[in-house]
Amino acid sequence: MATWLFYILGAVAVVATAMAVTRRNPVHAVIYLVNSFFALALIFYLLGAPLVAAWEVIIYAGAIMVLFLFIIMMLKLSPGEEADRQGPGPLQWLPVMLLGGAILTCTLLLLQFDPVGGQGLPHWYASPRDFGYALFHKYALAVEIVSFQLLFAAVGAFYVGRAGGRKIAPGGEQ
Amino acid sequence: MDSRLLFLLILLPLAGGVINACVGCRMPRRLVALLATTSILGSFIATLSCWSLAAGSGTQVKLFTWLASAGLQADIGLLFDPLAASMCLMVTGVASLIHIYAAGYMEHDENQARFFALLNLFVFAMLCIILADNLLLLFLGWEGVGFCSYGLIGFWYEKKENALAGRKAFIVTRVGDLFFTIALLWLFSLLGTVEIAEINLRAAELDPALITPLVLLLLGGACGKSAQLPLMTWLPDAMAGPTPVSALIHAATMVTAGVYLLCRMFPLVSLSPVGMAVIACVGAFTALYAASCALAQREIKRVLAYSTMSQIGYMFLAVGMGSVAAAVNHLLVHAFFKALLFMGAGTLIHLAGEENDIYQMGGLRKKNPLLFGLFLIGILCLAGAPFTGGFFSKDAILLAAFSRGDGLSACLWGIGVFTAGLTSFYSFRLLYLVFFGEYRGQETSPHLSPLLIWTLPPLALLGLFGGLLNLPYFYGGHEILSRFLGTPPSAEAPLATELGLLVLMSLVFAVGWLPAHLLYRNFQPEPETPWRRFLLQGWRFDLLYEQIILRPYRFVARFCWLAGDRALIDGVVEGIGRTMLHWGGYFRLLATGQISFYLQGFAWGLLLMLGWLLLKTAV
Amino acid sequence: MTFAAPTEFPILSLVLWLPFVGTLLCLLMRHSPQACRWLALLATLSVLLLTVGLFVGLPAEPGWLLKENYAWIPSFGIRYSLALDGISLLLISLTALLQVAAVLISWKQQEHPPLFYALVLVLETGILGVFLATDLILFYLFWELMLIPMLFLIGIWGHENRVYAALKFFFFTLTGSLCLLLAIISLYLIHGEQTGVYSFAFETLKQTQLTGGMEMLLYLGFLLAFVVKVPLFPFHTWLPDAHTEAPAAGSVDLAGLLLKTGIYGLIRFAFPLFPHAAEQSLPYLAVLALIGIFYAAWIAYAQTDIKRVVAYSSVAHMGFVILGLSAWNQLAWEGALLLMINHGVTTGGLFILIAMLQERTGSRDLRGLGGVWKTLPFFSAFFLLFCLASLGLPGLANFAGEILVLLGAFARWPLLAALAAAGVVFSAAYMLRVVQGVLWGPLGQSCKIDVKDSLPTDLDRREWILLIPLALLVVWLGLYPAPVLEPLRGPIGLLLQAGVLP
Amino acid sequence: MIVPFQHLLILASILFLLGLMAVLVRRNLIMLLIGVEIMLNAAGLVLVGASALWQQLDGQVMVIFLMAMTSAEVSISLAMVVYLNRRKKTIDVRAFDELRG
Amino acid sequence: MSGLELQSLLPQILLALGATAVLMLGAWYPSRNWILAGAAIALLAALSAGLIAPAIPEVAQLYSTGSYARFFVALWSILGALTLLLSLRYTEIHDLPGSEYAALVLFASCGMGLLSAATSLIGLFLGLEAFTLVFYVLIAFKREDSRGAEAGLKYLVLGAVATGFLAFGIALIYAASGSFHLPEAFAGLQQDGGMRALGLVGWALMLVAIGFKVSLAPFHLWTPDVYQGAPAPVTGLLATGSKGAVIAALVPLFVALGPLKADLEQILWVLAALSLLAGTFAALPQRNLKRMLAYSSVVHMGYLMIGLLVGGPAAYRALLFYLIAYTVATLGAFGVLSSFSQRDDEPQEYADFRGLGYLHPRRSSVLAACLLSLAGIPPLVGFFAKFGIIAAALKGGYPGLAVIAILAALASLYYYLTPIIVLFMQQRDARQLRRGGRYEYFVLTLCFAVLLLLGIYPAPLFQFLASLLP
Repeated sequence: MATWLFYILGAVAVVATAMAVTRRNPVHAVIYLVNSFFALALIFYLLGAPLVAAWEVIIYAGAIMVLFLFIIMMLKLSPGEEADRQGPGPLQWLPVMLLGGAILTCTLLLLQFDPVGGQGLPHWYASPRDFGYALFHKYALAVEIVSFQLLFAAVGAFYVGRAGGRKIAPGGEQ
Repeated sequence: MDSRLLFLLILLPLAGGVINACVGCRMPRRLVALLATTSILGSFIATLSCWSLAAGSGTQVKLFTWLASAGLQADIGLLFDPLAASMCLMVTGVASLIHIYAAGYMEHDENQARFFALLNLFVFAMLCIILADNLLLLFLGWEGVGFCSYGLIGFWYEKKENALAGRKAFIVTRVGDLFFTIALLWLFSLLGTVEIAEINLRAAELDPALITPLVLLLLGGACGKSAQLPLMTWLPDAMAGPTPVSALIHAATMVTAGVYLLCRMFPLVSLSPVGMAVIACVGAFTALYAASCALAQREIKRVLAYSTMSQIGYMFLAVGMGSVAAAVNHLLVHAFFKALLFMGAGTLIHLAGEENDIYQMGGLRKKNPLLFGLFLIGILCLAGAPFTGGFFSKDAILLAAFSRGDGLSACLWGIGVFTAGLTSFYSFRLLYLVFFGEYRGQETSPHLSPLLIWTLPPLALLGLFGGLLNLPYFYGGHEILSRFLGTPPSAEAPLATELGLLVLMSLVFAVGWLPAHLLYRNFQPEPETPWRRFLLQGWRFDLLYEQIILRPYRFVARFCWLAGDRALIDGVVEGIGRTMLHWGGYFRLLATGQISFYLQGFAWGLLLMLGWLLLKTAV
Repeated sequence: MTFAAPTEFPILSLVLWLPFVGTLLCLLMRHSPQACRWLALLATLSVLLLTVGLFVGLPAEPGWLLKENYAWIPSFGIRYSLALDGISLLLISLTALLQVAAVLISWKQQEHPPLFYALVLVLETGILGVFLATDLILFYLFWELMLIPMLFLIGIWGHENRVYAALKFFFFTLTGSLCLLLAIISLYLIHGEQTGVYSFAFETLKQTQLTGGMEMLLYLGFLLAFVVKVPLFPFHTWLPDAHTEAPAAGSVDLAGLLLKTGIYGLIRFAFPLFPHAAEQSLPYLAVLALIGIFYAAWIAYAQTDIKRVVAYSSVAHMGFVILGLSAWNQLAWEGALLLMINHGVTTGGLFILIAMLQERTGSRDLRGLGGVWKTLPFFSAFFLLFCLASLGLPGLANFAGEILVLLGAFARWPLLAALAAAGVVFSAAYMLRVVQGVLWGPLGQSCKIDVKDSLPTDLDRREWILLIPLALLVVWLGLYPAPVLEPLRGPIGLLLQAGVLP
Repeated sequence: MIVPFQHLLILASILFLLGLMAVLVRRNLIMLLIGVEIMLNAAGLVLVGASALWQQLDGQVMVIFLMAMTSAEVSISLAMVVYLNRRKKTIDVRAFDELRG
Repeated sequence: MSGLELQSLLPQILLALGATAVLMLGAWYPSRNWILAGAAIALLAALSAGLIAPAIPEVAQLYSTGSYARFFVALWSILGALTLLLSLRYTEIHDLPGSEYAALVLFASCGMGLLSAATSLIGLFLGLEAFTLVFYVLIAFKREDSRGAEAGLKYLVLGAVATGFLAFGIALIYAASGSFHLPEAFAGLQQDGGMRALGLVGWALMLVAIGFKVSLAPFHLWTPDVYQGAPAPVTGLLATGSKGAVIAALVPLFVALGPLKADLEQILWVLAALSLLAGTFAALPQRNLKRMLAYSSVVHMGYLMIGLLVGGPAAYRALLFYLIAYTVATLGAFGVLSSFSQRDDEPQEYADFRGLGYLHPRRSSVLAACLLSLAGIPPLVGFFAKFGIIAAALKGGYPGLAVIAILAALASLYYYLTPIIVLFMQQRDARQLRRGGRYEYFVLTLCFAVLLLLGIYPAPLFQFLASLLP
């Protein structure tokens, strides 16, 4: 049953991502992406990572995507925003798809040669307790570093995003 | 006596030259002239006092080693043997007289120091040639005289032509020197020595096949210095120099160096019949060529120059005929009377107000009878008037040629005789045009320094009685010179031959004189015929060389520069640079500034890597 | 190591680094040009005294006369090792002499004198180092060290087209020297793999066993570097530009010294390290040398810029040197090295004189000059003397070398030597053309007034002091070269044994 | 077993490539960033799968770090977007090619 | 995490906490002196790295505290300090906030220190991201400068994508080996002598990311743009630190990879050769100093790649020596640039430098020295750097690369000499610039001294580096 679920979710994720990538309107793209993230979250759960699944929903779908939406709204990139009015047409897509397809085939063919092909994913469940233990014992230092990263990222974001740098006319410059 | 006294011979002139060169310009002119003259006189006296050393095979002295390296040993060393001694005596003697003459001739020139310095250095170099005991030192003198003549021909350098004439002389002679150098290299590589005596000694060891080319190379060198065919074009132009210079360098001494070289190396030279024949031919033809040119010249000094050339031709002929004594004898006598003629010419030119053109002279006999007398003696010697020095010496040469008996010598003898006729003709042409008839130049009354006259008589006497030096037994002489030189006495020709030649030569002299007398006794300008112009321009050899040598040379020079260096080599090098910069431009274009293009770079890179890895794992 | 223990007092290092100290002081005192001038003169003079002292003091015998050898970069087996034999002794003496001349001739240097003298002094250190180093990397370092100062000397103080000339000089020589580096490293590695001893010491690397192909390859690497510097025929085009555009001191150093480093490299390193390859290469060298002699002489005849004529004459003379080396016998080699020294003195002198001429008339163009003898008799006398020496008049410097070369070369390449003798005629042709154009004839328009709107004045005291010794040297080397030949004899003998004789 | 691990890899690769293509083809800065998010998610998927495969937690932990890092990055990026939009009044990356050559 | 671990990781912790402290205090007491304070902190960290011996060899299976790691921590700390000293006057004339700047630079050097010390792929990832994030901000730090913004954007987008590649690569390698920790992580890739396909794909992805960070062709295209747009001191840090740290981290990585490297050999070969060629050619026609240096840095990365490719102690020693030589010279060059920069603009075009050599002899000669050292002209340190690399290439059996390297060195002289010629050999029409700050002169003098001293007597450094190698 889990197997079927995996394939279904995988299909959903791929389709949703594909839609997201091709949408002309950023808002739609974000919504599709949220879908694919939900699917991925479920796959994570299937693979026995409940906590990661939860965070996938909370951080990615919840926080990051919402942030995206917020920015899009703020910049009024409503449908018909000139940046992407007519998004990339087939002419742009074709070469890129060929390139991507080539890379994908190479990857997949290479993977054929790997013994991992035979191995299957077992049913396995990592309890949040163990997870937390691992996170805050073995990887405590890493957590600290990440926290510092977040701090300085915040500082940077604040510095960059802060309104009204000195020489900027309200109309911007063109 | 101490044989090292010999070095006084060369050191005195050297000292005089160096002193004059360094501080001459700070000394009073008279002192300069005095110093120069005394230094030469000194070496003249030294020669006389060292005379005894020359006896037999002479003496050899060494001052210090100049160049010594593996196998090579070239000393500053002298070989004072009879040949050298007699040459020395002549050179120093004539040189002293000419120095004295020059003191008068140049007294108003502000560059006396330079003049006398060069003149002394010249004598030094000339003596080096004469006395050198090895070919390298001889070569040093050889080039030295070349340089001095260069400097003296171009002495009045403000006139471009003079300087150019000097350069021409230097380079043309240097072409000859090239052959001499090669001969030197070759001899060294064959015999492992540059000692003249030793080379002559061991010449017989050499492979006969090699001797002829060697001799020809030496001949080439000699031709250059002695202005023989085909390297003779420089001598007439060399007359641009001051007259004493012409007298000393281009009449008496330097130009005869070639003859001297051949005599010096005679033991080697004589080993190659072919070589001898070639030498004789060169001599004979030059004699003829020069005499013919002399017929048409208008500048007094050029006439004399061509006559010099032709007389030297005789000497070559003599060497070719194997009679060194005759050659040397003629060399000496010729030196005397030719110096006399040149100095006389110099005086005449003064007299005629610095006028060179004999058409502008005439009637000078009345102006200065003494000078006329002296000049006449010179002319007679040159023309080979019976019983003058010139007569005997020339006679000896022709006799040698005649008595050889083979066909070639016979022809050459014929040429010689014919040339003798021409000689007496142009000599008297000169004499008549200058001294007889009415004076045609503008009136001038220059003050003649007595030195310009009183240095001539000794030379006149020497020229007149120079014949006695080597008077054949036939005339009751004892061939002093040839015995002194230790050369075999001239062929004992039967009485009839001797007499016949005597008569013949006298006739030839007369035959030359008569037309000149008729034509030029009273002056009328000669018609401008193409022939005359042809002769006047020395058979147009200059134009020929200009066309076949100089012009191609200039072209090659420019070609190598523009096509070779500029276009080809630099072109290639700079081309590489430019190409790289060009490609650099393309690589710059990659940085389009478009983020998505840069990302494509990522993707392509990844694709290539994966593709390669796939290939590797799959295969 | 095959080295003896270092000499107790490092006299060589003293000689080597004295100029460098001068450089540093110059840079420190860059606010008082006058001081720098005297400093530079002092430094060069003291080096000259030291070298003369060595020249007089040391015996003329084969083999190393002095050695120094200290560890430097052990991890690569690079050592700071200097050594001196008769050849290097002569060359450093020449260097010291010409550097004094270079300083004196640029006495009136107006723009940035401190930098100028500093560079001249560094250059001296570089050149001395090249002549003294026996560790290949050390040698290479000094070899490169010569480039930069010369680049700046040409590029900053040069004439019209200086930057082009500087870059051309730099890239030609650098291309060569990078090949040299590659070859050196390869040799080092090969030797290391053979013996396990990783060292750049010349005497160690000489033992390396090489296969024919590899030997030839490495030899070509060395050869290219040195031959470009010499320069041999096809690689010479940097030289005329560099010589012409360089300031007086630069030209003197280039012609007098830098060219010699090429020859020195050949005989000291390229030939002994790869004797068989060298042996094979001799005919080609000889032919190229001959071509160079003719080609350069011809081109020189077509020039109107005096400096260019002299530059091309250098190419011709170097052709003689290479011809001598290619003959591979005592006579020719002694001649070649003698010619090297003589050429250094004569050409150096010529460039000095040309600089003086340009100071006075502001022109180097034959078409504009003429009749100088009238206004500057003493200058002209010196000019004539050096020109005659350069065209190989017997009794003056160059002849001694040339004739020895020819005599030696004739033994091995009779035809080539005979042809090369013709080069002497050509040299007369172009040199006399210069003399003609400068000294004789009516006064040229450039000579009527000098830069200071007055008739040019003849030599001043500084210039006398500068020229007299050189002139004496020209005559001395021409008439009595023995003192120079003796120190050469032994080392040359050794070098010739090192190579396989034909 | 649930599925062969390979299938998960395939899925991840497809997602990754989709993200990459988005990055390559889209001109809208926001969409570029979204593409990056997709790529990172693909990485996360592989990590989770791998940690299941090896039955150890390091992979999952790494995913957490990945998420944190992503959020940090996104915050800066979006700040940048705001900033650039304020300057140039556009978030079309084609507009930013002042520096080139 | 225990006290031991904290103590062993002291330098990095000092940097991070110092950065935070500067940040916080700066919020209350805004002042540019915080930059000096930051420099002091960085030096302190360097000291601690040098003096205080680590208690344990490895912290949390993430970061090594071995002498190798410590050396680079110290190096990057000093680099951070020097960058800050260079930035003082710069931030003043461009009116940039001191404390933020100082904090970011400090944290950047902390990240570099972590990266160079990483013994686990996680550690690698975190360290890398740490300073990458900071650079996103620093590059765009001059907010009134539109070119800065563009440069920031380019670095941001490409960096983000590269992060994606890196993450995916690491994930694949983890999937293959089941461990992030070196060398187990690579040991797992082993399969009958060769590398597993999964590992190959993972490495390919990682190489893309690395290639971006150290700008190897064909991932180098961003370099000139970002160099040109970023503030000069930041460019200096970016050119030296961020690249150096990655290279420094790669050495242990390759050591851990062991024989498996053979499978990547050709790829590395091509990357090296491509970087040498592309960088050289593109640098030749440049007329902008920053862009030229950017392309030339591509070339230098090519040289370093040769070192990595050859492998073995000798090659790594040469590589590290080269890295240091490159770092010092590049820092000096950008230092001169930043001290040349004026309130209104910073001169980068050659046209701005014409004849400047005589107006500002000291700074110009330092610039010249740095360029010549980069070109590898003795007696500057660059020569022995190149010498070592080429020797290594020949010894390792890569004559082709050696020849390419030599040719690149030859061509490089053209683009390194051009600015020197412009500085010294052209008529001076450059305008007088303001004289540099005291600290700038200090840093430049330091760089110059190091270039010269190491050039004349490199032996000790060579031995020291040899002793460092893991």
